[in-house]
Amino acid sequence: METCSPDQLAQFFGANATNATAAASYICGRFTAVSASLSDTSYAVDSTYLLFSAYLVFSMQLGFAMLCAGSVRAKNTMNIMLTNVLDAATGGLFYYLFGFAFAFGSPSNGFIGRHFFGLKSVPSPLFDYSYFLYQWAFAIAAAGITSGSIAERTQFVAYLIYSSFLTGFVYPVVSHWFWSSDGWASAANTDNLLFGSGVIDFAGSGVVHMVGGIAGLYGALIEGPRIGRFDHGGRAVALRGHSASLVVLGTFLLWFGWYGFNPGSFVKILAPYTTGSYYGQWSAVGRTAVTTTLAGCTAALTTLFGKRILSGHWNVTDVCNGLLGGFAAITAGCSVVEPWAAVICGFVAAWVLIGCNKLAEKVKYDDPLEAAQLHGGCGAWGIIFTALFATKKYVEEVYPGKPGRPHGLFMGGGGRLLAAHLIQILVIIGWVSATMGPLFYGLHKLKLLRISAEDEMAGMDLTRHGGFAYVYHDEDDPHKHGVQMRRIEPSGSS
Amino acid sequence: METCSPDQLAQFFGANATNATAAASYICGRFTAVSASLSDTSYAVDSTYLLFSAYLVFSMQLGFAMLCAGSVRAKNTMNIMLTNVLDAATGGLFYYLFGFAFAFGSPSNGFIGRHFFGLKSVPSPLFDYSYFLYQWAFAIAAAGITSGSIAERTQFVAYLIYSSFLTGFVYPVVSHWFWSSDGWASAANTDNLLFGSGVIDFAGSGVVHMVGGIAGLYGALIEGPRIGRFDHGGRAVALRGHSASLVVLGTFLLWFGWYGFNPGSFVKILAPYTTGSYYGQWSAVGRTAVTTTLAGCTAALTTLFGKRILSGHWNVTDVCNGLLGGFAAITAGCSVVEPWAAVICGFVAAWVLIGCNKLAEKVKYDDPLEAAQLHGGCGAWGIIFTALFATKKYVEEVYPGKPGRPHGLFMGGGGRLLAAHLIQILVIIGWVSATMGPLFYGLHKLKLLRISAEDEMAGMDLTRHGGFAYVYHDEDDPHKHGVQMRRIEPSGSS
Amino acid sequence: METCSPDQLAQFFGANATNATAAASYICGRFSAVSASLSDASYAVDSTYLLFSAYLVFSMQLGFAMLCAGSVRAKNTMNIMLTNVLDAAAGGLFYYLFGFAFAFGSPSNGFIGRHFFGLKSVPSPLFDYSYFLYQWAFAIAAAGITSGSIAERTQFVAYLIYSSFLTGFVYPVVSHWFWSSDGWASAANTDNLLFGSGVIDFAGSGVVHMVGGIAGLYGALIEGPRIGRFDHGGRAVALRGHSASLVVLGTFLLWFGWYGFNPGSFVKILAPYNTGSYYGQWSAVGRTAVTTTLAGCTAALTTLFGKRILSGHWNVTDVCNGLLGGFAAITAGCSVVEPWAAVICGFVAAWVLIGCNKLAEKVKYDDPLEAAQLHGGCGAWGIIFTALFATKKYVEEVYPGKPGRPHGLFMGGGGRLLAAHLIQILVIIGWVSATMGPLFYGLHKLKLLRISAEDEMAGMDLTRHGGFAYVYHDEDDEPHKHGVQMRKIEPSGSS
Repeated sequence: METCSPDQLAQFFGANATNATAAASYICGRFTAVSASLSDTSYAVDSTYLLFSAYLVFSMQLGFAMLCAGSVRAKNTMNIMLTNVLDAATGGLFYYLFGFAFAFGSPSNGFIGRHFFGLKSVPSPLFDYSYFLYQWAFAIAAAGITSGSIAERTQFVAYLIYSSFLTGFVYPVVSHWFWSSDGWASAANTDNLLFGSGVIDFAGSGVVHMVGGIAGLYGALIEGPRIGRFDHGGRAVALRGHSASLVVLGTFLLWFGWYGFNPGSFVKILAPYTTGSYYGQWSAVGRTAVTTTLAGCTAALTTLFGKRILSGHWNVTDVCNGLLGGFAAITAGCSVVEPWAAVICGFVAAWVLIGCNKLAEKVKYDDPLEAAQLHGGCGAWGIIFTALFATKKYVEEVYPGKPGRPHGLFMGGGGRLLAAHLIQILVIIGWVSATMGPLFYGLHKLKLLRISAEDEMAGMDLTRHGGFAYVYHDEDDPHKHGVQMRRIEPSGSS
Repeated sequence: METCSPDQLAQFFGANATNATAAASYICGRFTAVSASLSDTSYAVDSTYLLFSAYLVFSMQLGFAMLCAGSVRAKNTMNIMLTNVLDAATGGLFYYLFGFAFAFGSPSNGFIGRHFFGLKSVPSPLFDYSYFLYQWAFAIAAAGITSGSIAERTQFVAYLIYSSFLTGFVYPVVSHWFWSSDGWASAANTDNLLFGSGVIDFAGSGVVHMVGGIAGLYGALIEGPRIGRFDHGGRAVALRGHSASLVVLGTFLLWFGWYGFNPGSFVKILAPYTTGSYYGQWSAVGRTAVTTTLAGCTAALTTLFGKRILSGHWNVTDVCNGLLGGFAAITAGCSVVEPWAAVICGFVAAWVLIGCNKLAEKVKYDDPLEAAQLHGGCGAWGIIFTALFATKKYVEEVYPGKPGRPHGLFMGGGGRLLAAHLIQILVIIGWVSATMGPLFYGLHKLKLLRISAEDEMAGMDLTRHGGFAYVYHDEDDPHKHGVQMRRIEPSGSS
Repeated sequence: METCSPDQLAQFFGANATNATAAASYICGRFSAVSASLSDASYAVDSTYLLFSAYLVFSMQLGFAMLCAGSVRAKNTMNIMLTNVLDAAAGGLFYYLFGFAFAFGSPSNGFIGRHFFGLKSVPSPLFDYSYFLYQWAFAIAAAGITSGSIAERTQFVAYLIYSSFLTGFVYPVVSHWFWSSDGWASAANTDNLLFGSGVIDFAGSGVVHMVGGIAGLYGALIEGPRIGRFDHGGRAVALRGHSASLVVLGTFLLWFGWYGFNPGSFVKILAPYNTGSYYGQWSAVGRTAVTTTLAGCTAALTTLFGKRILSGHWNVTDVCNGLLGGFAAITAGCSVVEPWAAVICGFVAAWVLIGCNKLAEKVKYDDPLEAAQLHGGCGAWGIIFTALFATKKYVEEVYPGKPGRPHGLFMGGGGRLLAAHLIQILVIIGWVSATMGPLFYGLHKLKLLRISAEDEMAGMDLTRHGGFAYVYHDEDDEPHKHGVQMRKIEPSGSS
């Protein structure tokens, strides 16, 4: 808001006014006070928006925990849930100590940040605590993805090591490249844009989902499939998760949290595009929530009918995975595409996931949660999708300060955005391969990666985590309940 | 906010000021800038409020899924959860394509809307994306209610058909009548109010809950009770749900989501009643949350003691249903009644539900989730309750622009509101009967509605959805766990 | 915001302006309109913030329900979940009728409030409905804590009585002491601060967690351990909960809700520390969320490795309890300590919890959810921690209007805050002992407290609550049927 200048106003009043200067400075004093409270208000509004978005993103960790728990066999439930709790816990410490610094420690070079270790000199005019919290919730999501791929057969120590490494170093560096204003491929790095465009990975189809998925891919590849996943004939045998209820619970919680993940990535909601108009960033935020919803819904329906034709079942766990695939795909472009494009995004994502799963089975790749296929495959599709369907208007609104920047190929925006996004896919694959690959391989060589066959058969809960996760009947006569229940039934909840 | 007029101000300064016009326009320029940023702020605040309310309402879908899953037998869990996931997914697409247009496509006639198909020309000064998202979350809630009534015995295809029809046409039309500014019975249709009053169904006891409940009623009536629900002697046999934990989880999630459902229906929170005062719409929003809470709490306690006397048990699932009945009842009047009235509302709602259940048993009506009784019965009571207890002050604050409009009968507001509300109940019953009744009957005739007796005995999960929802023990020796557990117990979590 | 005075402005314009008064009043009229809308905006923003925080705190009740359900044996699941639902329901009515009045009914004496019964004359300039909702969510949390300690062996009637009493009277009085501006030990009672400092229990390590924990302690002590918890040799036998998934679900939901519990306790987010700057209460709110997170994370990791060494297992339920212990501890000081201090807080909290559990086992105290150890023990540590690490800057920002007030001992703030906090611990223990102790003892004497041994063996769900919570297999088909069919259809399953 333009500031009020006493001198200028005094001139207007001129000499005739008894005390023009005083009048002018008096009036302008009021105006300064007003704009100060307006700035206070906008800080409060944006912080409220960002904090509650961060809480939603955090709830995705609960979603991952339930999804993973339901998708593994009962004998490994404690193990997988512990890993999910620790993703959040270790993530919190490591991201606080240096993860955030590596990711957003500008001013810095294009490769890695170097300020704000341990939140030193935060809050600053650039970053407030709420921003750290929001980014932390993103970081642990990436680790949560990976833990799914290597579930049911990985030593707990190995898990602790890769998780800290991923959250504390691998992921932060990637997010620095694409999200920090200094990042070499960031769309915010306006004075030096990659291909004059930069990468538009708005909420992290690549930065979060591909990173997590590919990390999982290496882990799962190196330790190999679970015992019994492929029979002697090499035919795939489904090792069904132990609770579809937990899978659905987890999926819905992830859906819920995604409303913090995608629309929340605007960070600010009080940002007019043309001040005083009904249309501003608040509308873009709402549009992002809508595109997210539509992509997921379409992917779910496509999977439903697709799998019905292929497998003959109406399968709820597949529908849940399809839904999540749609979300993972729309994440990159959610803010810069039209709602109708989101429908296309979801439709293709569903088939990408189905294809990846077929491929995984063919190459005998075992991923208990389909995490690599889902987050890796659909994430990659999402990056390409954005480069094809990003609209000019939205790109310039969401990434301002550089009119006429490239947008989606199919929208007549030329191929430079697509080029940048292909580069993104390549460098993410390269970087994760160069860091997580050797890590998992080293752990493998050191016999720290995979558990023993006996442990795997017995289940890690019994051998490592102090017991089975469920005790539905006391040790004494298991039939007792059944009997008593039948007796009291008529007076039950009717 | 009154705008600043340079001419007028210039006159005040008069000729003596060196440049009165310049001074005046300068000052007014500042003021215009200020009111512009104030309008930006209010858009941002209201959008934040509406979006997060929409997220809460969405979380009710998770609540429905868990509530339904826990209330059916284990062998049908996958089926019911799939329907809940698809309520959200199909609902998303259909409501995007035409549902929202039918409901809010004004300017239009009083019966059905006709703009904004596929969100065309949204955002407009009237509707932003966030409003669509919020209304979508409402639409899928209605479908979620119905799926409970026809659980455990309905063909999946039949479910897909009615769900799309309900979310895409039946529900939107009803919401147009009572919520769109063009609706023939809407309280916002100020120049042509039904009985000079219009229907005050603030958050949808009728529009959402009765519609969903009555649709379920027809479905359940036409396909008849589950096998074994009534024995040869005609005595009711409780077919207990398989997991009370899921029921409680779902209930609490619905409670959580209801804070988006009822207070969120204000759509705007930054709306002063007298500007500059501490009392404004933000207080009304808080009051709505309080009335909602009190109604539910009272209903829960009433049910607790009521069922204790009737059945001799302290039954948690009944308490949960009673709680939800209280919420369904207060939904219509939550914003226009005093907190003490909410207590009355909840108390009666609990008895209404108990009565409806007794009646349902007498007429051998089987509703696995008591959805028709709960949402239909308590919803209808809520509509009447509003017509009795709506206070003058609150009605005029929440529905402004028409002072002296009728309010609650017991509050001295005359009977016209009651008359309008009785009309509402009748037309909703009529409309749903005229649309969903024939649909279900047609499906029934086409043998598409009910599954075969064999499928029903075996459970739909095994026959249609690829397997049982739970696998707590591997195929090999089931006693293993028990034994090993006992062995390691002493070192367990103590 | 300073108001605009027409007279003053008119003088400035002076006689020459054709109509100085009109001009001045015109301009000032615009300004008052502006500040009016600014005040509207701030009410709306703060209400939005407070309401959604209240919703988050409410979700902790769901967290408690799932945590309790998972931590008890399957045969008592319905019972414990019912108690959790009723904590919220009964709490809602009693807190509406008089709980809120006792807690915040100022003007009043320092001991108990006396206005706003049944929300009479709310909203007032001081309190809006959203504030009541937020405080209600806190009140039911306290009751939720207690129900964990006495789980699996308490009569339902006894539960109903103590729950109403705790939510309606015991807890509100304590919250009045430390949170109401009239409270004798409140940090907001600026003209009469205890030791010139008052107690800084920002979000209630003492007011909520210690109260709930100690109430549970008395209940559990008086009715004694569950049958089989300690064998004939007196060795402790773990009575494992029936579902670790529910435990983890509950823990994460509590974590989620704690973001409403701690940062939400600011009540207002639109409060500049110096207007126009990027640093204001919104930053403090964010910092509070960060300290909360770090304390919990550190406690979880400490517990993980600590228990690994002690018990040889990587135990998820213990990690969950450690995590919650860290949260309970940071709750008091979350808004006035640096993030690095939160790490210390969490680290110590984990060991406090482990120690309390060892002690509980030694004295044969049985608490199915470790509620007394966790909320009582870690809560007490949190109170002391705050008195040691509260920083001057943050204390003066969060509790304004009294510069130079005492802060953390280790931060050079002197011992007066610590003294006040030790007083707090003592009075809370005293008050809860004086109220809940006799109540539980009376119920015990009246044979209303503990269920019969038969009921306890059979499980309360079957004897009192209409049946077992889970039915995974129908009565008709033998349990192997599923397994068989499953194996048959597996290849086409979700692959």
